[in-house]
Amino acid sequence: MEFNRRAFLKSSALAGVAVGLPVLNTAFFVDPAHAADGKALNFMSAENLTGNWDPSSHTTLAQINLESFVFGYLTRAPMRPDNPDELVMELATEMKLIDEHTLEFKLREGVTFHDGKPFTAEDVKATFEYASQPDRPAAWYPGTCEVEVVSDHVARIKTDKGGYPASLFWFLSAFLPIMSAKDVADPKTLSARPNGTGAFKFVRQDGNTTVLEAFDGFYLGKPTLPGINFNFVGDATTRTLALLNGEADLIERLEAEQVQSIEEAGGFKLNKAVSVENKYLWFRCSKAPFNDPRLRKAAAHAIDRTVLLDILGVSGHASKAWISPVKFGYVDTPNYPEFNPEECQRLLAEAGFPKGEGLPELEYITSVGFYPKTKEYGEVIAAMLQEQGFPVKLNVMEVAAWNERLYDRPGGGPGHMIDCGWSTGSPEPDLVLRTHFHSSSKRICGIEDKDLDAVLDKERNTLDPAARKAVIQNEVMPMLAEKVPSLSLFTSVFIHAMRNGLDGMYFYPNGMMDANKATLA
Amino acid sequence: MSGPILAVSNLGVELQRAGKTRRVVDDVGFALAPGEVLGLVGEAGSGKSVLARALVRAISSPLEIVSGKVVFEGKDILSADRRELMAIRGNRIGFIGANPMGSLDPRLSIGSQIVEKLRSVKPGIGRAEAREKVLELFGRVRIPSPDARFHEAPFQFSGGMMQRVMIVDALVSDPSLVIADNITQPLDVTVAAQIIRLIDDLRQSLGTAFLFISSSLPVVAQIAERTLVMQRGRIVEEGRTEDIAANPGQAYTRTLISRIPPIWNNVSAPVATEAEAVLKIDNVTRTYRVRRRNTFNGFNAVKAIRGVSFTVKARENFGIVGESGCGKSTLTRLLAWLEQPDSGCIAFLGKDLSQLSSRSLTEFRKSFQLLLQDPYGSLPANMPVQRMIEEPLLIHGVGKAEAARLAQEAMAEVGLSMEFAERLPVGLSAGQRQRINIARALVLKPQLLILDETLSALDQVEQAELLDLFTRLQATHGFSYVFISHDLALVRRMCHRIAVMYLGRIVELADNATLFEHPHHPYTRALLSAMPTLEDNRFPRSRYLLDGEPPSPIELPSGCSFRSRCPRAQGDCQRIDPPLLVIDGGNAAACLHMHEALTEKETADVE
Amino acid sequence: MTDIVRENAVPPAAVKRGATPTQRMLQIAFARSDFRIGLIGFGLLVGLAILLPLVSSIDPVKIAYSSKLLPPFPAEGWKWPYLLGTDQLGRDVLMRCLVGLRYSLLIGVTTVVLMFIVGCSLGLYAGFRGGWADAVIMRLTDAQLSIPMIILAITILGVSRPTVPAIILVLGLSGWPLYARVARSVALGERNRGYVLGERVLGASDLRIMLLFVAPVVLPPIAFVAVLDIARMMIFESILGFLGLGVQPPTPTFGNVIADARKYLLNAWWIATMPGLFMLVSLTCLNLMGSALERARNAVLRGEA
Amino acid sequence: MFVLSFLLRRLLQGSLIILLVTFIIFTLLRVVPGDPARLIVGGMAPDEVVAVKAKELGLDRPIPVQFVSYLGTLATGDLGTSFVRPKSGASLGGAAFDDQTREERAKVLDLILATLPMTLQLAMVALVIALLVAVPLGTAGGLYPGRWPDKLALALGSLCVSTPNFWLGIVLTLFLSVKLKFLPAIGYRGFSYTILPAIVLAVEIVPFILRTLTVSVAQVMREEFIQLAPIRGLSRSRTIFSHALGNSAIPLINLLGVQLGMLLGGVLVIEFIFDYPGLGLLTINAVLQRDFPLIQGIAIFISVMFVAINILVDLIAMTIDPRLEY
Repeated sequence: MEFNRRAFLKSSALAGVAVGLPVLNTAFFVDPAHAADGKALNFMSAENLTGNWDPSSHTTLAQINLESFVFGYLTRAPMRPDNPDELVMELATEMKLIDEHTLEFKLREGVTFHDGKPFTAEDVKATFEYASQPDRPAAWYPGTCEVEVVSDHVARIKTDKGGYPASLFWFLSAFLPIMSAKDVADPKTLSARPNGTGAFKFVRQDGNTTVLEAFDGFYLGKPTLPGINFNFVGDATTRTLALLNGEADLIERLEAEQVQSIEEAGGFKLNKAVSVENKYLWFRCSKAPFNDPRLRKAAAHAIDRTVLLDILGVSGHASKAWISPVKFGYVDTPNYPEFNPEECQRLLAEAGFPKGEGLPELEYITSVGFYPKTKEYGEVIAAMLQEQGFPVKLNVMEVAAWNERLYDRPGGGPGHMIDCGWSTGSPEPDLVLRTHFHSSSKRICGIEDKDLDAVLDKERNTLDPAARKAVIQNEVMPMLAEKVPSLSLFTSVFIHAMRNGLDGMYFYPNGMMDANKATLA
Repeated sequence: MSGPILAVSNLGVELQRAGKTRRVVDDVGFALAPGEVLGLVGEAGSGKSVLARALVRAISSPLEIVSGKVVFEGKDILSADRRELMAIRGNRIGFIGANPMGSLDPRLSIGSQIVEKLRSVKPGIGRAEAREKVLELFGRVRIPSPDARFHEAPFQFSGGMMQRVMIVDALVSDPSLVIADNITQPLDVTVAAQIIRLIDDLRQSLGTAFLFISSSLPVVAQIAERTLVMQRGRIVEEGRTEDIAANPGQAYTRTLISRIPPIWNNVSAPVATEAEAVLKIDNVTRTYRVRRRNTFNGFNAVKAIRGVSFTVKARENFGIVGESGCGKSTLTRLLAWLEQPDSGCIAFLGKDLSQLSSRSLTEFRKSFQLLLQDPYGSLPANMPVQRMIEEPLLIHGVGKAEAARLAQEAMAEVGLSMEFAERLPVGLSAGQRQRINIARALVLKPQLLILDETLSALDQVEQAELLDLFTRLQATHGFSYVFISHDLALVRRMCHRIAVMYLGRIVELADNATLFEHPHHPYTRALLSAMPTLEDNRFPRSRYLLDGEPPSPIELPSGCSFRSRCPRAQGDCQRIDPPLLVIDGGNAAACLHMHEALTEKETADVE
Repeated sequence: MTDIVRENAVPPAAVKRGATPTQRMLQIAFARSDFRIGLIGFGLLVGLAILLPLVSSIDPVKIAYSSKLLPPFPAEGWKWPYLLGTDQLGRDVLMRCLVGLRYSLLIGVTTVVLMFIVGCSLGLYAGFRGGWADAVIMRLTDAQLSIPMIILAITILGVSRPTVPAIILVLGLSGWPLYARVARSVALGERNRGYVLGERVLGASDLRIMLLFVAPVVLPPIAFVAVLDIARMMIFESILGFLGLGVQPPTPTFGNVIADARKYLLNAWWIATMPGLFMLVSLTCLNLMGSALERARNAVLRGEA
Repeated sequence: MFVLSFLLRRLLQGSLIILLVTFIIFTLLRVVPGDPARLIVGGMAPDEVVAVKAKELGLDRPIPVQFVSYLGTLATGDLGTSFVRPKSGASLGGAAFDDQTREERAKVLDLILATLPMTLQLAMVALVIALLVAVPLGTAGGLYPGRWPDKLALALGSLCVSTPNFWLGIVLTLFLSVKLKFLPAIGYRGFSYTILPAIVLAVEIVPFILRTLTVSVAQVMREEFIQLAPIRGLSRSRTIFSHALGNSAIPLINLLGVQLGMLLGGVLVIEFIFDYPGLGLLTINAVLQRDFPLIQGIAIFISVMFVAINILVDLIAMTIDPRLEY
């Protein structure tokens, strides 16, 4: 009896182990480690996706990047710093402003969606009317609009009911992915998988990898690359190592040191592009003490932005406006608040806090793990402000905690200053200016200022692009320099690194990519 | 008779520690004939265990064999190479140690371990053959149902059974010599007597020579033809055992013999006197609930104490004797009020302890103190001696200075030198440690001392000294003592009245003379018969010694719990559980047939 | 064999009167070379950590951007006085290591002390009392043990932002169950030992027995093992820093220095490696001292001194 | 039946532990700032939407009520639904507005079960590596206390315990993967991707095994039956292998069971560094995204594993040592 029981015990313990085995990975002994798996491009993204493939449902950069492979756009905006206003036709062949509230697009013929459905004006209508609804989360559209289908391949955007000029869609056309009318009618399918007219079509989701493959019916011809594996890898060092050891062909969001390592390693090349993203120091303008513009200005004068650029190295680009140099209307603002300790002290005294005496402890929130070097320059900014007498306490948070505190709320957001960047894939300046500084939106800084509202309204309602540009450059920017609801620290430089064998990629300033002419050796 | 099987000459072993060298075995020489049983007697620390291991070259640092020859079957073990040594050790020479429970891997079945040993010393033997051999030997050493027990692990055996297993382990390779190092030391007297009888039988049938080592000359005398007496590493006397016992040639041997307490000859047994009762135990029971193995929520009731009653009078020495598992230690804990009885009453100085508040109980505790068995574990290792003696006073709220003074007085009284005051207990001898324990009890000025095997870890000399101390203290302070012991000789010397316990019950309660000279209960007689002694035993083993082991306290036999081993058992014993039946002179015994068989042969010679 | 040796032990030489066991233990430990190496090394490090930042003109938090990422001596391009180079913001690595050592030790030691006290007292109590107290405490211990530290960390550090006390709390909370378990099992063994019974008979209260007798026997071996945990706690602190839940800048700890420097590892290996080396050396010294003390204690209790 | 009664008792105890863990985690997560409703609908959603969502999720009820209803769903084996992850299981960022067009969120249990095998594989390989290194050295250290193997074990233990895993991970990747191209790392595309992370994890395990084994082997070697073995005629190697090691294994096995929680901390960071798609990466992303149902689910799942593994450990220990049956 005893003996049998022992034997049973033994076998039951073994059985426990055995049950554990079958759940082990089935690819246990299959090792494609260095085996060439076609020549699909392995891309490593710094940010993860939302899981909702409806382009109007999110503002997530990584997904916007992915959409640029899968979806087609009416136009594309290469946004080169020397010519930020240029547009290249894609699904549209021509566009023209018919009157203040009407913009007409002639559409390319012979384009089909990945599911085989041909592209027509109906799709433009469906996309614009659906995505411009005010409850769509992405809210890229300035307001509701209607689309008149003139013929199969001519569509007119009408904004008279929305009450804003149709010219706003001029640049936005480069940023709004065109969905299939069939999908828009069936929201479940729309969000379940992306279906566009782009060069690559969605195949499947593999954990954190999104698998795309070349689309045979692409209107410019099937791309050379057989496919793209879009991976999410949060950690920059990990991405760098992956590129170095050959796991990745292309990686994004690099910092100066990683760029240096990659350069030293050899066999890789880099693409550096001044981006649409500016990094800002946002003041909580709706609560004390930064409800006083003098104090905000004093803080701006305390910060030596050249040091920040020094820290960022290649991943930062000097700029002196609240929008990026690749955006429509950029100007080196003449009265931009530069580093000036005397002026800082003067303003402090004027505001009633000579040498910072009497100020409460000021919390400066920044994130770590997403933007490059936030912690480093955060420490430096905190030190600079402390030097001038601001009792600043730096609070470095992981992204989720930071994100939770980011936006303005009634009574002012958490902390007194917060670090954040803003990136939109279109030259349209209002995606930044109006979003943040108009009292109807005031996302982060929470500013409510009649003068500012007035110039922003004026700027939006000016139809002629040249005149509008002048308003932005001569009125909006100087006023922002006076009110300083936030301080734009610098413009980010997006750096992509890739293997030498990868050729023909085009990188847009917001991180979007074009791979339809790319080859991978 | 051929030449000696083992010839030892000029053997020397040194101990090196802290730069000093000491001879532990010095110039030892002797010879052992085939089939002979040679006894080796010596006190603890005389070097006999080292000698035993030196004979098989199982000596390691800090001990070192420095000289001599051990010629076994014509080969010098000390100069043999590895392979030759392997062929002798465990094969031609078997070894049985003093700690049967720790001698085998606790995880594995005993059978497989003996088979493993046999096959490793005799690689030619197949598994099945080895198993047969082991089972056969299990039968010969009278392990019941050997087939089943073959698969059991050491912890499932009692000490006595395990010693039998170790005997099998030593004999399984048919050795020509077995070294038995103190093998009866941890065993109860009756079990030890059984083992000695067993070995005697075996060596007669197998013709194996034994080197039988013990610290007790009476034990050796039961089996050995010739005996060596060892003192401080040297053999001081050698000769036929009877001669040594009767006419010791050396002074040391004479002291050894003189220390053996007499049981029947020239005894002046303490005589009970009348006095008021100090401690009164009335019909006390204690049952433990023990989780039953192999069940989800089952419990076994272990009846440790079953209706025990007795009274201890002032200035009286009361003895409680019995073998392992008889309930002595439970009774000790109850008497010391470390546990409460399930029913019955323990009254001290007329006060029922269970009725006292915890405050007055703490105060009351001063008057009855317990001295524990283990002198090593009972002292906190990290406290200097004087502080330890102050401890009880500090507990009861005596000031620091006063406590120090009283502690020093007590140290003087128990004969502890003041040099020890700041020392840790480490390095102190068992006797010195027990003196500390006595001093700790003494400072509280108790009226009753409970001695739980207090002297069992001490050698004869220390025991004698402490017994003198007890007598002296009793004279000065008027203590009463309760001696709880398995040592009949000690009880014989010290106690006025004695209770014999078996399976949680007092089977006989009598004054000293009655108990030792005219015991009424068969179990008492069996105990007496098992006592190793140089005198002629009044209760010869052949007639009175019991066989087997007591039944489990979980499943007691119906009726008289002793009946399963009782030579007098009759039908009514199965039905009636006899209470303590009063005889004359205030004595009592729990046997239905106590008057019937006083003269008949009393042995259950089942084998 | 040990029995034989003990049986034949040389009677201990008369020891100086007045020396307590602790003093004797320290005397023996001092005589061991590994203890001295550990003590000297550790003392040197701690002394440096306390003194050097006081006398040096270099401020460990002062950002000197112009001299960033200087390599350590003797690599090409190093500059006096930055013997171990500078970090990404031009701060002296040596100075940051030393100040980091202070904070890390503070966190490591306090955490270990905290979990030692909490764990051991609960464990001792559970083991000593048994019954319900034991059952409740042990289930609680198991529950705590099965909650991964990281989940505890985000919840607690989410409530109160990561300050040094909060981090100590989190680490201590996740560490105590092991101590409770060990202490309990040992206490369980001690509960029925002679000296405990002896004290009971003398009338001592449970609390007295536990604190005065059981604890001194049970705790020292656990305490020596706890030295190893100082290292672990320092590393856990750095993992928190790595996740952005570490000590806030500008306070340097080994954890956040190594975590921050991780991304410079490919270019400026010294920023992460130097604090790692400091950590290694200080912990090895601690280990040496710990094991020497353990051996000394055993020697005292075995009566070899 | 013995095993059944043992299992029954342990499972009851285990469920108590799990209940306790569930309650602790549940309460802790409710107390943390960070409104789950706000997290679900995204940072930019209007407050009314948040309020509606909170009502829908029952978050406006008192915590004990929420806990009881949570237990109710838990009892059916439903660990809930992730806030942010879609059915496909991809890790997500940028919390998005909750609208009806969104793809269904993934079941927490599915997410866990999908990643668990990977982590088990990593843990197994790490354990094997750790045992291969630590068992011989630890045994040698215990056999020769105070001599060089003992010292080596101490030194290696100190070294391993003082090495931060994320530092080691990068260094090893740099040398073994980038420079020497010896082993792949980062991501998972086959078994060989497990080796490097497993080595790093093994470095964390080794000190514990070393320490426990050295101590327990040294202790067992002082036991009487080991001392007696040569006298009984057993060879030294036989004594060590079939008796000393078996007896020293029990504390080691128990330690492994108890240390599981601590090991998981290591797995987390290592999976993150190596982008290894296991439970650790899932946890870390859940934490970084404040995906509360997922965090909660993982915590409960881990406590279930903890209980199960400890039962398994006890079963194994009991087969090694019959004394432990009770």
